[in-house]
Amino acid sequence: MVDRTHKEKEGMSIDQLKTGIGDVPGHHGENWRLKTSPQLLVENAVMWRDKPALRKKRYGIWNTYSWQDYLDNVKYFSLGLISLGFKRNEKIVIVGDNDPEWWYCQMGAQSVGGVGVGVFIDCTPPEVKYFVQHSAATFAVAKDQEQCDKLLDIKHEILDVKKVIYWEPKGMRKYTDPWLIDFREVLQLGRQYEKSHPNAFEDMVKTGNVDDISCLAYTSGTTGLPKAAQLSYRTLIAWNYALWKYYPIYLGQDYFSFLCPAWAVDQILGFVGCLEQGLVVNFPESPSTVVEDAREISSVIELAGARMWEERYRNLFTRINDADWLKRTAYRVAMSIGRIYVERRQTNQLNLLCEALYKLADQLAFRSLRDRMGYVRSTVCLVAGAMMSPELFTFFQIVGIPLYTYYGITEAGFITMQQPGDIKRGSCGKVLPGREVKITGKENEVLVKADNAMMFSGYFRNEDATKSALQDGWYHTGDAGYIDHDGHFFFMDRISEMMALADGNKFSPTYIESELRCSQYIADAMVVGQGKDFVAALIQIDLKNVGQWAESKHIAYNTYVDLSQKAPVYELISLELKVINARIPERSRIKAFVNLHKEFDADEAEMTRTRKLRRAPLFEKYGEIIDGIYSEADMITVDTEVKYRDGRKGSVRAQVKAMRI
Amino acid sequence: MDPAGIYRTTYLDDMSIVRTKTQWTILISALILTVLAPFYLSKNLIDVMSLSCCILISTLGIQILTGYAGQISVGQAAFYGVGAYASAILVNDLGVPFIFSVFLSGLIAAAVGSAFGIPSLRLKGFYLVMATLAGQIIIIYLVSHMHFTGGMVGHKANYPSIGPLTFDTGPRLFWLNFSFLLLMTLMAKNIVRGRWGRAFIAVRDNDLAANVMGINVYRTKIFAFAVGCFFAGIGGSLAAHYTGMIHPTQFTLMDSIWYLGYIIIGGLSSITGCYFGVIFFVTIKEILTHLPVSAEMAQYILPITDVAFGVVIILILIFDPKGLNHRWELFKGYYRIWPLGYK
Amino acid sequence: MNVLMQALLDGICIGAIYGLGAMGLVVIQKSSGVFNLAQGMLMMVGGFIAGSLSVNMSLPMWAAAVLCMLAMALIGLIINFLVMRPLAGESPFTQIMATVGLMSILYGIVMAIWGTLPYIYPTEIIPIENIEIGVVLLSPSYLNGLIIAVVACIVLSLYYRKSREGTAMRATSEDEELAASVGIRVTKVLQLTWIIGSICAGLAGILFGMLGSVNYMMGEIGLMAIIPVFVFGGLESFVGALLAGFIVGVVNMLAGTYLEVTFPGITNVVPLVLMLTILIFKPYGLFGEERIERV
Amino acid sequence: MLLVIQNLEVVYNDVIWVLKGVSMEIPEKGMVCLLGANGAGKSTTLKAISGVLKLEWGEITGGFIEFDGKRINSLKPQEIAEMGIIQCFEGRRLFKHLTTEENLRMGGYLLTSNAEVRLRLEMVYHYFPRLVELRDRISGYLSGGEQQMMIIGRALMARPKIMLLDEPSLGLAPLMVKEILKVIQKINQEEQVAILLVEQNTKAALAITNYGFVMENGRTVLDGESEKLKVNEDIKEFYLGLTQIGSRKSFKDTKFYKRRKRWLA
Repeated sequence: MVDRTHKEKEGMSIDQLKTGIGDVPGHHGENWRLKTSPQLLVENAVMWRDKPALRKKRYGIWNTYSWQDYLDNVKYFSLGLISLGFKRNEKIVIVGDNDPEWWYCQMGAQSVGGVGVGVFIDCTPPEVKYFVQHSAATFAVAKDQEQCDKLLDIKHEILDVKKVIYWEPKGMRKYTDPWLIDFREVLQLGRQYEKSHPNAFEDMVKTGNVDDISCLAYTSGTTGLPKAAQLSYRTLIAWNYALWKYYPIYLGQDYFSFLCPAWAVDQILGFVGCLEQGLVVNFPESPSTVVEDAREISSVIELAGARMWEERYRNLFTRINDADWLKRTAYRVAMSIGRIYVERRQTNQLNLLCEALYKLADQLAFRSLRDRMGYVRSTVCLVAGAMMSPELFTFFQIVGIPLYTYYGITEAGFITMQQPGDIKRGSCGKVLPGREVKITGKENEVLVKADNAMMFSGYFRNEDATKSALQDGWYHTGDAGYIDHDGHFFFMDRISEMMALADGNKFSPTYIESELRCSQYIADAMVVGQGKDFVAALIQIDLKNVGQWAESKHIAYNTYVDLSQKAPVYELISLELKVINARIPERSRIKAFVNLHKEFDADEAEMTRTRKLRRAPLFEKYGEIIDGIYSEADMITVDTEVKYRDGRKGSVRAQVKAMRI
Repeated sequence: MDPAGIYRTTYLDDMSIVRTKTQWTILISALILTVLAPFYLSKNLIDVMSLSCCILISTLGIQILTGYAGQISVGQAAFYGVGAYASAILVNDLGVPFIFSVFLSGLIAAAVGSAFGIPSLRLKGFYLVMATLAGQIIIIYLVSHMHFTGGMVGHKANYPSIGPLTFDTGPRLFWLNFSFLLLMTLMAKNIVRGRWGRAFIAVRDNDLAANVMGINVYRTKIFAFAVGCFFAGIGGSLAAHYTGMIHPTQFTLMDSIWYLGYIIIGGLSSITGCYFGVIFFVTIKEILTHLPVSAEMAQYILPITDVAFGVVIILILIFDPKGLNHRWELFKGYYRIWPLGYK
Repeated sequence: MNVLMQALLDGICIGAIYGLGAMGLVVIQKSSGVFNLAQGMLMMVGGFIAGSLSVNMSLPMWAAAVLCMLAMALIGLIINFLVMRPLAGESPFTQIMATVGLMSILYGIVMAIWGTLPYIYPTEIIPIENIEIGVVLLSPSYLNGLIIAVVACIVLSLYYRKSREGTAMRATSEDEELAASVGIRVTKVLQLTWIIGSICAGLAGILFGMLGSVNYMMGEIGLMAIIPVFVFGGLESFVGALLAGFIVGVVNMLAGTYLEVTFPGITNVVPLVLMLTILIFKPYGLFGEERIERV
Repeated sequence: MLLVIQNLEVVYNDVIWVLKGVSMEIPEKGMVCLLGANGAGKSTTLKAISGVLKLEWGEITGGFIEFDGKRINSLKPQEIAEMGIIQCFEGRRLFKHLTTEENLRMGGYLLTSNAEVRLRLEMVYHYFPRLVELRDRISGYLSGGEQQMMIIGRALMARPKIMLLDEPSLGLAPLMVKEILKVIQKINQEEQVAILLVEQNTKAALAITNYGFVMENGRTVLDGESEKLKVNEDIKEFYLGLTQIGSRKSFKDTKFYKRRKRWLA
């Protein structure tokens, strides 16, 4: 690992970014190479020939691919694509897990001047059809038999897709459809193509321009159909620069890619960020081993949704609770010291005793906790997406994990970010340089203004949506928030989901829900109350933790439905709600709740792929329950229709209890 | 379970015994501490440590033979004796340089051992134990009645000397024995981790199934006896040159049984188990022999040590049947996942 | 010629005594699958108890023998309760090591209580005079040994073959868990085994003592003597143990009279050499049955 | 209810948490089956009932087992056997070196009078005529089917109120399995003996029993009448191998990825 000292020289200013001065290849902070990803790759392959670029874990061993291998694969794949008839500006849809092949396919397409379109791996065939048709993709890449089956189901509706390329051949021998082609065959085609057209690849890459569109990032579409934001290379580089400016990163450090590249995060960090900085992208063995692999790599930067951090906290908490007396007390003592230390640090009245005590607490529990969770070498961890409850945030601060919240949207990248040293409880930090934030209207909607280097290049094939969002340079985010006196931005909620009680008092359901998810017994929740006289919640209990609690109390239960309707479980949840209510402003406290008899599931369009609740379909699906809560009835019989993964329909009849607090 | 941030990019790297920097530092500092022992420990203690190095080497052998290959042998002391006598004869009578005589006597003991491996092919369980017991008695009888081994009078063995260096003082002998111990432990560790080690374990667990799987059970058992006795031979020859005078009564049946005791108390099928077993017994022996004893109790001292020994063995077997090494693994496991309850 | 006859007859009697000791081993092996290395020491303890009862307290020999058997029963009970029951579920290997511990404890106790001075028994258990058959003289102690050993063998084998408890013992040694599930009190069975085993050891100890004297070396020599008999007998059968005893006894006596003069100390090695050669040809001993092994 | 198990928890050498809340009820003279994949904890449940856990360093750390109203989870195996709970272990465990007759006698170890032993021996030979000429053969050398018959016979010898059968059909030919299960049904009807049948052969088990429980990693996840279980979606998919259209699953179109199981009772 090359250990370069971090030079504090002021990096490239924003306007330089626009005009592209300063193309000297360098590392952190000096100046950034304003090039398309394929061009960066070609350069890196020259500079760092056999240094590691990608790693994929197979059977416990991290197979390393050097920058030269990376270039060869991308080169032969892109030549293969050309020989199959892929043209400039065409779209290629990729659906699969985080594998080197995904990187090769996307970079291969981008070297031809094409655009990568990522799709979540757990999308159902109809959803995949929407993405392929909307992006008018001419090629598709599917990981394995499961994804190929999805594409084969909708083959008749996506006729302009010329070929489907798969890279996991397991089980594919029997598929004789010429429409499918193996990734290795495409490489083979690429090699033959190169024989007939020497250095066609190099010229093609040279023609690339930094303002070309690198990929389409679909918004999570909680309201209406997902829109495709076009992100150019320049935008991605600008966003990267805004992030890396504050943190020392060296050539050869490890980045762990586990979030699906359909999400904008990995497009920024995994592709452009790593190419610029020379970081090594590490891929997990399989989606189920992400936790252990993340721990082995202990990535330099980790950017994950609030939901991911909650889950980490919750399963860590259960494992500490199950520990014996000695470990539990050590943890409690360390936490109490940590809490005082963090409060003192925030109001900077730190004294020596406090420092020494924290050092002790660190040895006692936090150092090994960080090791267990795998944050030994992380320079910065960012939490994004829906709100994260301050309670949880302080926990990670105490344990010493460099976690900062940021506010950003797919269309404008990072807008505000917490800086180490000036952290305010519950805030998303100050506005980053080069961006302006304005709060307008009675729903105090957030407007963002930034020069076009840092903004997306409009929605693809959706001019009017771009116009309605981008009015005279100000982008209407559709989120509600406010900025306090010393410049800290506080995110409240999406406007469309802000609710108002019958007496007009407004409350933000996502904020309450993130507080609810803070309890170890609640996996998820949906807050209701629009136009009603008090706030209520549909609670989804956490099967593992509540199950464990039930076992310790010797409560016999069989299935999820059975456990959720048990009276003692209702008592438990109402206790939890009382604790959480204390942290919520008085008027929007939860007065009644129901334990849902089944889990929210993305398959039934109740959630988006990034686990955000889709309120419209949920309202109409659980209408009876919501009316039941407000109609003073305490037992509601409900018959919800359930869709199995392979499309079969089944229905679940259950008695659901409503309870007042 | 490796600490966070450690990832393996090659299989060799993945198989390494010493896996992290901290483990290297601990290992090296422990070695330095022991090598410097003669400077800060009493002379008597150094002698005890030198001798227990030889015993440890022989215990490694019995661990491979009984712990890994499952062939119970109650004759380890006899093969230890064979090694001792062979080395004494080679050096004193035939003038073979010490360094060759150590390995030669190891090979001789291995040859004798594999001869006793032959009955183990058809015998199982207690019949095998009886065969090795007979072996023990016969070897000791032969040794004490043959003329060239000096019969009941015993045989002299001069101090070991490699080239110009002669190891005659206590510390020098200790360093020689300790370096041999390290060499043999590494050898044992790699035999056990390699192909042969897996064959041994297969034969121990179910030799019928191992046979079906294609392991030549015949050759594996013979090799197990040979390796076990090779280690005993090396240990024996070092002990011979250390004590200077060897006598048939030093290699009795009780010593063989104590070897079994070491690996059972220490922990079966684990190299560190031998260390735990031997160190545990040597410390107990030291404590008991140096007890401040009043005059009239003196004549009772010997019986009391025997009773104490028996009680200690039984207590350990009852409270920790898997041996001290198992207890050590549990301890390590507990603190590796500190403060969590389970991984 | 009559020297040979004398050696043969003496060999048979001494062999019977070895057989009795081996029977103790067979009882314990048959019911708990453990080869009791401390059997020799148990014999020595029995010998010393009988010795101190008959010599110090000058009890008649048969009374001393009965009392000694009671004492041995008690010792067997204690051993089983303190050592063997906690180790019930462990591998036989560990249990054998426990018997090694026992061996060391018993040796220590004997040295502490009785020290090194030997005991010589005043009379025999069954008072009978010498019997001459033709030219051969049979001393009472030899005859005692033969009679008691044969009687013990008959009693034990009948007990094991026919009675309910006997079959239960054989069942327990095969599969403790299964035996428990059928209703057999596994712990009681183990207890009974160690009691019978210890009584046999005690008796054998007394008879051994009669041959010469009861001394602290008897533990080791005793063990060396009964092991070949136990192995020949095939670990499982009492009749086998007795017959094997006769063979070893005879071989010992022959070696003693003819070979001892040329190779000193050969007598206790010859049976072991014999055992080794026998094992190579008949891996389950003369009378043992093949163990059924299913993978 | 003859036998009630409430929220049973079992831990092996105080580390491995095997059962985490098993609840079952078996009526008088009931015929109940217990389904579940390997390692779901079926055999451990039976061993917990018959009290032999202690010999395998297992202990009941939670919940309780009631037989005829009396708590039995802390009794010794012998006392449980006396109450009439007899178990046939998995994998046809028998006293290899004893003859068939001796094995059966061991089954009747608790019977007091010899007359009763002979009486029950006749009954066993009535149910299993095949055993008559095998009386004196060492049981280690019997065939699989004969051994299974002998084991059930041995269980019958002990005047059982309930028999816990652990996979009697293991490794037997289909014909033999039918025969054995038919005899078990006959015993249940004629001798009024309750049967708790642990079985991998789900089709056969559901055919002869009237109530069933399904266990999954240490917990009873589903229970119901055998008819209801036969119809349940997930049972059909995961235990009976029938695809959605109810036909037999053909192995030609198996996917290399697996559908997630969802217990939506």
